[in-house]
Parts: sequence; C-alpha cells; structure tokens
Amino acid sequence: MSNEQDESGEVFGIARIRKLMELLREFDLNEIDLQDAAQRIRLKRGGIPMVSAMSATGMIPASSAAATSTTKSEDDKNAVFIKSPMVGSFYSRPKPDQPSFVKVGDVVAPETVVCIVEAMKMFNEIPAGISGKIVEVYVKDGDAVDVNKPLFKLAV
Amino acid sequence: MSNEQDESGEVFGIARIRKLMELLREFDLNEIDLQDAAQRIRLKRGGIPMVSAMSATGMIPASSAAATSTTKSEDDKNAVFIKSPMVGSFYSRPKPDQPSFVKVGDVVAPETVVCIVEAMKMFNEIPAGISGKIVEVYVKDGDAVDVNKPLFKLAV
Amino acid sequence: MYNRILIANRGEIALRIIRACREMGIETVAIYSEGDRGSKYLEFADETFCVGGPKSADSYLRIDQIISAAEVGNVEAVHPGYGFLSENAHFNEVCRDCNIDFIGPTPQAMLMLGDKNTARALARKAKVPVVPGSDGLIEDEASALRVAHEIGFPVLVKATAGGGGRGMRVAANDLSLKTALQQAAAEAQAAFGNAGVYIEKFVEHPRHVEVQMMADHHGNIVHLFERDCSTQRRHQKLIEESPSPSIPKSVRKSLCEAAVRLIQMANYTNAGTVEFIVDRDNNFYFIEVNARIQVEHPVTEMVTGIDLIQQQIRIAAGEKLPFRQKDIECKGFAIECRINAEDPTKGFQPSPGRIESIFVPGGLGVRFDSHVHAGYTVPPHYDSMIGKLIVHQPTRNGAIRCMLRALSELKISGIKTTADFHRKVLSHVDFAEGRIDTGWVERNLMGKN
Amino acid sequence: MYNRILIANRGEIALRIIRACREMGIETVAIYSEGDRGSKYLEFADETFCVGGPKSADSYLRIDQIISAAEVGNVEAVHPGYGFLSENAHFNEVCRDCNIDFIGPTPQAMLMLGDKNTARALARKAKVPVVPGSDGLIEDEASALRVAHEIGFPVLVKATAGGGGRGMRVAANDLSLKTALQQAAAEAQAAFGNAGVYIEKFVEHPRHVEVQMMADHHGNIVHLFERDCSTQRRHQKLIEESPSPSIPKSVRKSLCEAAVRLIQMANYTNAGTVEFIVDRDNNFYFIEVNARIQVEHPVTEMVTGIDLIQQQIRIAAGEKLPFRQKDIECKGFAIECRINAEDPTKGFQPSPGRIESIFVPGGLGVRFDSHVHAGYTVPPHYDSMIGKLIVHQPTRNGAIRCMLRALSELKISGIKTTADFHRKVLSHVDFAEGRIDTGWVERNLMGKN
Repeated sequence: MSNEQDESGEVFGIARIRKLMELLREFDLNEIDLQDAAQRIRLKRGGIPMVSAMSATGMIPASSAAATSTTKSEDDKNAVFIKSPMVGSFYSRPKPDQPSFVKVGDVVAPETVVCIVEAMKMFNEIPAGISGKIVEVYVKDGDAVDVNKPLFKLAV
Repeated sequence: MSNEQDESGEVFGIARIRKLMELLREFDLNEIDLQDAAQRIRLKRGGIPMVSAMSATGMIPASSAAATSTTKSEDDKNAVFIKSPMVGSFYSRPKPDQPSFVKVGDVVAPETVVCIVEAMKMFNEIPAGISGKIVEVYVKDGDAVDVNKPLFKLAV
Repeated sequence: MYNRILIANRGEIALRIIRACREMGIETVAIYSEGDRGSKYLEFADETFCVGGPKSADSYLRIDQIISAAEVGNVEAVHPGYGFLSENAHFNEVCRDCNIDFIGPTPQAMLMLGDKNTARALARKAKVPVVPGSDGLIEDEASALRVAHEIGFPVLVKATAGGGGRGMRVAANDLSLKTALQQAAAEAQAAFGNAGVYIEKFVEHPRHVEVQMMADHHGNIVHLFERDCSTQRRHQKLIEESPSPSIPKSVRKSLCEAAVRLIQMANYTNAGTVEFIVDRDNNFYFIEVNARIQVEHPVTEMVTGIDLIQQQIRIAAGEKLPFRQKDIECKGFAIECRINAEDPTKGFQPSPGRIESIFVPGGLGVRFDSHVHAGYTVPPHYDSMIGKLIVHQPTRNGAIRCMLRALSELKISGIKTTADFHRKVLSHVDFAEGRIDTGWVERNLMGKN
Repeated sequence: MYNRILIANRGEIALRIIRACREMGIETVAIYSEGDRGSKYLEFADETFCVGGPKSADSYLRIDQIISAAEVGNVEAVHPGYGFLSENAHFNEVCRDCNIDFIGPTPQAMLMLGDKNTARALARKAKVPVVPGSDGLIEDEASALRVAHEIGFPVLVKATAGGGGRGMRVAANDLSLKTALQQAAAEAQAAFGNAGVYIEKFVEHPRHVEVQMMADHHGNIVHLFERDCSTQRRHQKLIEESPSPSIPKSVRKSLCEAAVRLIQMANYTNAGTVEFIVDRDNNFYFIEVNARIQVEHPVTEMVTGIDLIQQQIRIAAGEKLPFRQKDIECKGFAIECRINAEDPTKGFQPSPGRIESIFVPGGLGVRFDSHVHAGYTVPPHYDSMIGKLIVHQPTRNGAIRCMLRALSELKISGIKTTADFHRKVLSHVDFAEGRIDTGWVERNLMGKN
C-alpha cells in the first residue's frame, strides 16, 4: 500500500529501518549491525538495556496483578510509586481528628496501610505493597484519584 | 507524487533524514549508521553532533537555477538530466519523416537541440543546456511533458 | 438541564457525546482504560478518570469504578453510549440508586425488551408482526418439531438472551433441527448464561430495516424514519442508510407506525431502535429492540437534522420533545460506512497498530466521526471500528457517488481498513438498485454461496 | 456534460473542484507549481502538470503553461477557482479562443463588472442603490472638492481598478482629500497600472453583506440568499455566515432582488457575488461584483443544500438551472471561519511550515474543507489560508456553539493558526447579537481605535 514498502529493498529505505528498530526493541537488543560488501546498516541503543533500567534495584515488576504499587523510572532510579488501585477520594487519615497513616520520612512495609480511598461510600484501606521510605505525597485529603494515579513516592 | 517518492531518489534528502531522526527518537536509539559504498548517513544522539551526512565524491549541487537541466544523484554520481522547461508535447525529431535530433550514445553540447516541445501550436526547440553523453531517453514522441519533467539522462 | 455528565464509553462514541455536551454547555467527565490512556479525544473532556486495565472487563465494564468516577466526578447523569454497559439493566439501576440519571430507558423497559421472547410477546400484543414461531421457549425436542412442521422449514433456532448471531442456528429438516437445538442451547448457555431458545420461521434473503424511535417522559413518542442496514457480513453491519432504498412508501409508513405502537406498549423512553426484517414480498417482521443509541445513528441525524445525542440528554433531564411527528422531515439520502481496522484480504482480521498518516475527507455533505488521527495507535483490545464515514446528498445516486469519492480520499497508512471494501459494495449495481439483503456480502464478495 | 476539466488553481479550492468533478464523473487535470509538488490532494486528480516554479507569477499565473496543460491534458473546460486567474478576462478569452470553456462569466461581463466605475453606472441603471459619489472618474482636484461638498465629508477615494483596500483613502476635509487623491492615484497606478480614482460617501461602521447569484445561459437567474462577511481585519474576511444576523427580512428581500436586477442588466452568467455595504439604518449600497466563486461559498451550500461548484460546471456546459427561485430554501444557520497559517499574537504574520499534527473536527453539521494533513508543509509562497471550518445548525446560537466546539478540537501543531482568534470573536456578545461591522475586529480585538 505505502511507498515505504516499495523502497524497502534499499539500504536507506525508511520502512526497512523501522522494521529493524522494531525488532531491536522487541528482542530488547542493544545493537544491530548488518554488512554486505559496501552496504552497512548499524543501529545502536543506550548502554543500559531499556526495560531493565530499574530492575537492578530489585523492584516489584509492573505486571503485578494489584495496581497498588507499580514502578516507574523518573528523575532517580530508586524511586517507586504507590498508585491508587481504584477510582475514589483520597484520605490520608482514618478519621478527620486522627493523624495521617504515614508522612514523609516514614518507612513502610508492604502491608503498611498508607491511606484510604473512598469509593461508593466504602472506605478502602490501601497497603503500601512494597517496602521503602516515603519521600513525597502527591495528593491531599479529598482529592479525586483514579486507577494508577501516583499517591506516594518511595525511596527503596 | 508524494514526498516520500521524491526523496527516494536522493540519499541525502531532507525528508528522509527527518524520518530517520524521528525513528531515532521514537525507538530511543543512540545511533543510526547507514552506508552504501561512498554514501553514508550517520545520526548520533547525546553529546555527539546528530547529523553527519557525507559524500566521498564531489557532487554537483541540486540547486542549479535553470530548469532546463538540473542534476540528481541516483545510481551513478555522474548522471544529469535534461528537463522540460515547459508544458507541452514531446517530439524527438523535427518532422515525422526525419531522424531524431539525438539518440542514446550521442554526445551533446549545451546548444545542441535535443528535442521539440510543442505548446499552444508552437514548436519549441529545446537545447541540452549542458555537455554530456545521452544515456537514456525517458519519453516517446507525442508524450505529454510538464515543467521539470526529465527527458534525457546524460553522463557528464 | 445537567451541568455535568459522565461518559461510560470510549473512542468515537465517547467523542460524539463529548461534542454534544460541549455544544449544550454541559461539562463532561470521561473514563478511560490504560489501553486508551493519552488518547487525544480525552483532552476534550473536562475531567478524566482511569478506571482500570486495557481489557474491557477490567475497565469499561467495571461498574464499581465507573460509579466511583461518577460520584467523585460529581456528575448528574451517565451516558453509556453503545456496547459495553449500554444495555446492562443492572448498571442502569445502580446509577439510579446512586441518584445519577442513566441516559437511556428505564431498567424495567430495558429488561423487558432485552429478553427477546418477552419482547416478541409484547410485539404481538401491540399488533406488530413477528416472524411465525414457537411463541415462547422451546421445552423439548418434540414441541420444537411440532412447531417447525406448523410454520414450515427452514426454521431458525435462536437464544432468548442472544445477540450478534451467537446462539443462532438454521435447520432445514427434522434431523438438523435436533442438532441445532442442542448447539444453540449450549452456545447460549456459554455466552449468556441462559440456555433458553425459541424457534422462528427462517426468512430467506431478508433485508434489515430498523426504525429510530424517541420518546420523552411526558408521553410523546416519535419515529425518525427508518435505516436500512442490510449490508452485513456475518451479522455485523457494514453500511447503513436512510431512507431505505428498497421498501415502498406504504410499507415504510406501516413499519414506522408499528414501531411507535411497540414503544408505546413498552412504556419505553429515550432513544431506541426497533429492528425488523423484511422479506422479498415486503412483509416485515419485528426482530428486537435496541435499547440504546446505535452506531449508525448519524444517518438519521443527517436526513432529519436532529442531534440524537442532544435529544437523549434532554429527554433524560426531563425535557419534552421539542417536535411532534409532523415536524420531522426526512430530507435527502444519507449513507454511513463503518471504517474498521481490519484487513478484508485476510478474512477481515483485526489490524490494530499505529496510524502513520491519514487524510480526512471533507467537502459538502461529508461527515467523518472518528477519534483517530495521524500518530494514533489503534489498541487491540476493543472493537475494530475506528470511524464512521457519513454522507448526505439530495439524491441517493448522489450520495453513493459522494461516498465513493470520500472513501477514495480516506487514505490511511500503517493499518489496514475496510475503506476499499466499501468501495466495492457501493460500486455494485445491486447496491445502486437497492437489491442488498443481509446475505448479499457473503454471497457476492466473500467467494462463498 | 464535460468529460475532463482542468483546474487552474491550488490548495483547498483545487481540492474542492476535484471533489465536485469526481462526484459528477468528470475527470480532472490538476496543475501545480514546484512549491506544491507532492501535495496529497494532487493524487485525487486524474492527471497533473507542473506548470512552473513556486512563485505564482512563474506558475499559477502562467497563462501559456496552463493553456498548454489544458491542450495536452485534452480537457474541455477550465475551472479557475478564486484568486489567481479567476477574474482575468484575458485568460478567460484565451481559453475560449482555444476552444476550451471557461467556467465562469463571459469575458465581456467580467470586464464590465471588473471596472468598478462601469459596474456602478450599471447598478444605477438597474435601480440598485450605490453609495453617493462622483459618478465617474475624478478629473481634477476642483471637481473632487465639489463632489465631496455635495455628498458631505467623510468621503472615500477609491481606485477604479482597485481591490483589497489598495488604492483606497478616507478624507475628512478639503486638505486630507487633496492628499488622499494623490496617494490613491499613485498607489493605484503602481498596483493596477491604472491611476483612475473616484469618490464615494464614506459609510461609517458598515456591515458587509453579499448576495450569491447563479445564472444560466437560458436566461434563468436566481439568488441563493445573502452572506454576512462583516467580520474582517484590514478588509480581509475572517468569518462569513448565512443568513445575515443583522438585517431585517424586508431589507434582505430588497437586497436579493437588487442583486438579481444587476446580474440581469449585466447579462451575467454562471456564479457571481454582488457585494453591498449596509449602514446603521439598514440602507444598503452596491459595492462591486465578484465575477467568480468565492472562498466563502460553502456557507451558502450549507443553508441551501446546493453544490455551487457542480452548478457552475453544469451552467458552463450549457445546462439549465435545475431549480427556480421559489425552490430555493435557506434552512438553518451556517458559519465559516477561515483557518489561516498566521500568528495572531504577532500581527497575523504568516506562519508557514510543517504541520506536525492535526486533529480534524467532525460531528453533526461540521465541515472542514482543507487540503492539509499531518506532515503537510504549508508553503510560504501563497495565501495563508489552509482550510475553512464550516458549521450548519438549526439555530444561530447552536451554530456559534458548534463552531466554538469545533474550533477547540482543531488542534494543529507545527504552525500557528487563527483558530483561537476566531474563538475570541465567536465568544463575544457583539457577535452573538449580530453587532459586527467591518471595523469591529480592529476596534475591539486589535487594541486600536
């Protein structure tokens, strides 16, 4: 259909290069280097493997069934986020007159309750799901949160 | 007709290089290095300059002002095209019963008439505009031609 | 009127509803799955909530998450679109229990019409012709055979809870009927958790004609004329048009009047569609009611000039219909082609992926309702429809030519689409002459008989 | 009917004409400059010819190359679109000499109406009100002063061959009139090669209302109602609508009838527009005739349902108008916003360049006529208009809200456009209440008085 397919026989053909890049990514390679006499195609990717960038720190894989905590590489490699598993309203404390479940600087274990998300009049206690130290809180009492909304940033 | 087709003839076409850069970004690569004999496109990211397109052979720039003949890099570096300066009908010979102005293998000087383009009942003699040897004729008697349509390929 | 509405859907119909709301000055809350995160149409909503993972069951079918979003998002009503939860009476009820209006019929009307057998009984009561059949669920093989001999073979075995061709079998004689009964019941049990089946006369080469209905909460009922959706492949509509090119005026009138009687009998409110099949002698038979807005609603909008989504919202909010039957005109001819991300050369297999480039057709009488754009990735998790190309012209021939022109402009690279397939159908003399029945595509374009 | 037409234009109007032809089954030959080589809309033509370099003078204005393309391309007619050669009587004549129909009026009618002074005389003859003025070219300063004193200051000095505000000056007293005469004559000489000027009463805060005309070669003349194009910036139309929101019914009727009288008097054929200004007391005065299709023709198409380009072609081919005046209805309200590649925050300077991404608005009653798409590069050589966003709704308020909605969806990155500027205008109470005159934009949105 497209012109790109037509030119794919050529070293400088965009369609071929895109295909190679897709393969590079699919198989998580660092480099492809093809040579045939005078022709050469060489594609390189960052020194560190792309997806394993954060696995060195022994984090919970993003594919864990519970959305409670998933990982994300942002400014620092050791940051992990506790994310909301549901849509609802965020509350940092069990009752208005009681202290917060956690605050910045607290160390949490996977089973530590870090907040409540109210959904359909139900108060759902949210466990940290991972061990670490709270370094930032992203939401305020009463804030609307949705699925996978980052609530806390943890250093692990 | 599309941009991609236009670029496909030329290794260093801006559109192609833009595409490559987009791919570099999309797939988060550090380097693309394409070589074909003397031609090479190398794109790098991070710290090193991004584009270094180079050509081992001294090519004629494509931006010559006159439309009559401009150059284009295709399979061989020394090819030049004689292009139609106007819209009309192509004729290879002065009259139907006479021989062609030129044929493959002929050597032409800039002032050599190579064909006639008939436009609005006028027969316009088209000079080669450049010296060289005819290696290919792209059009047949009576063909419609438009501005910048390649008529002859010359080896110079 | 509402200040804020949640849209419990995705893709083009979510965008369609956002558009209607924006024109009415109503704020919108959109929900999305992880599979749709970052979609551009979400930017047109006032607030968005991620309700779960890419799979429909994890997001667009999660009543709990959607209701939470409606509550946290502080909306007064929910528009369910089509598909997903749109005909889920439980969701409908939960919305109302939470004091959120459901933009659609009442749960009662939905339940009554959702069961085909009940709907059929209702139709008979309303003197709406139904296909001769078992008049109730089949209890055993013997009674099935008796009914079949009464109405004559071939017969159709259908699941009472069915839809989309599932739990449906044709039988030409006693033997095949026995097999069909078992297969249909098993399939229905698996698909719908309800093994009930009934028998109908099998109408050969039927046309599919449906009537768009609209009823408010003040007893006003109007029809917005019919749509012909006979161009189907495996019971999936491909092309819809209004008016129907193949039914005489008198039949059209009876058809529309029958639909009004049924909707009235069901105490049905809001938008709905009464579906009929029409046989070769222009006898029409009621099939079912779709208790929601339909994919193909734009063809009706084009010929009547009425914004159906806006009307749905107005009705739900308690407004009276602003027109009476005599005010509604059917002007010109509208055709819709569903543009699916499918490869017609490979058995219409889904073709999800990134749209590298797209040229959107324009010009007089052309409408393209779609949420896609160059750079959009069609996710593999949902229906393959990526847009609807609709035309409206003073003559049917003009509409066909306009559609052919627009289809040829709709150039999409990166994925395969059904655009070229539609051109084949529209270029065919049978389409021009209104000779399409629901089996026509398979017989003529799929290399089958 | 023609088999093959050449389109002597580019961009959106070339595409518009290609669309009309395709729907009529007419083959198209498109021409293009090197600046437009590779544009996607050219793929929709049956044959294309490059007629020269990017500059208009080297390509779209090259009569010789275009005629050659018409001959080599074997067409029977040429559609000139708007701008470029569309009102060039010489080109018109050359086409006819070469036995190629020019889709537009005769060269005679074009010449007669192209000269403002002749047109004005004709209007008076047809009892069409004209702005009080010199009734002919100004021969010397003394006669100019005499006329000015007769009709009263302020007066307008205008070039007889002028257009687009060039060769035009306002004078408030004797002194400024003397300067204005010299300046206007010099400017007109430079721009049009004709220093002839005349004087008119300067109408303050005028609205611009024009009537779309259509006349065949069999003596049938109809008007297709008016367009209000008062939203202008420096005499450039920004927004057009039909019907006009600000003139009473009786004025509208007189206006349209006056336009018919003028067109009849001029023996004018094909599509044309009679432009008027309307003062605060709803007195209207003839300004000029545009002897071509206009940019803003789609608003008329939306309210009448008539395809003006197709009608132009039919008329040129000798067909009779298929409708009479009484058959033409003006239904609903249509608005058009010109989407220009300009930066409103920088004095509307052109913003050519590559369109990185674009979301094309859709939905009921929305039309986007444009040749651009993601990846298209807006060339710097031509008019900055890249598309026209048109809406059609049953009420004017509905049309405004629909346009606001559609404008907000029209997200274009890579270049700057006027889309957001239009939102400012359409959100303004003066627009809602039809209080826009041709100086409104400058007074209210440009920080000037």
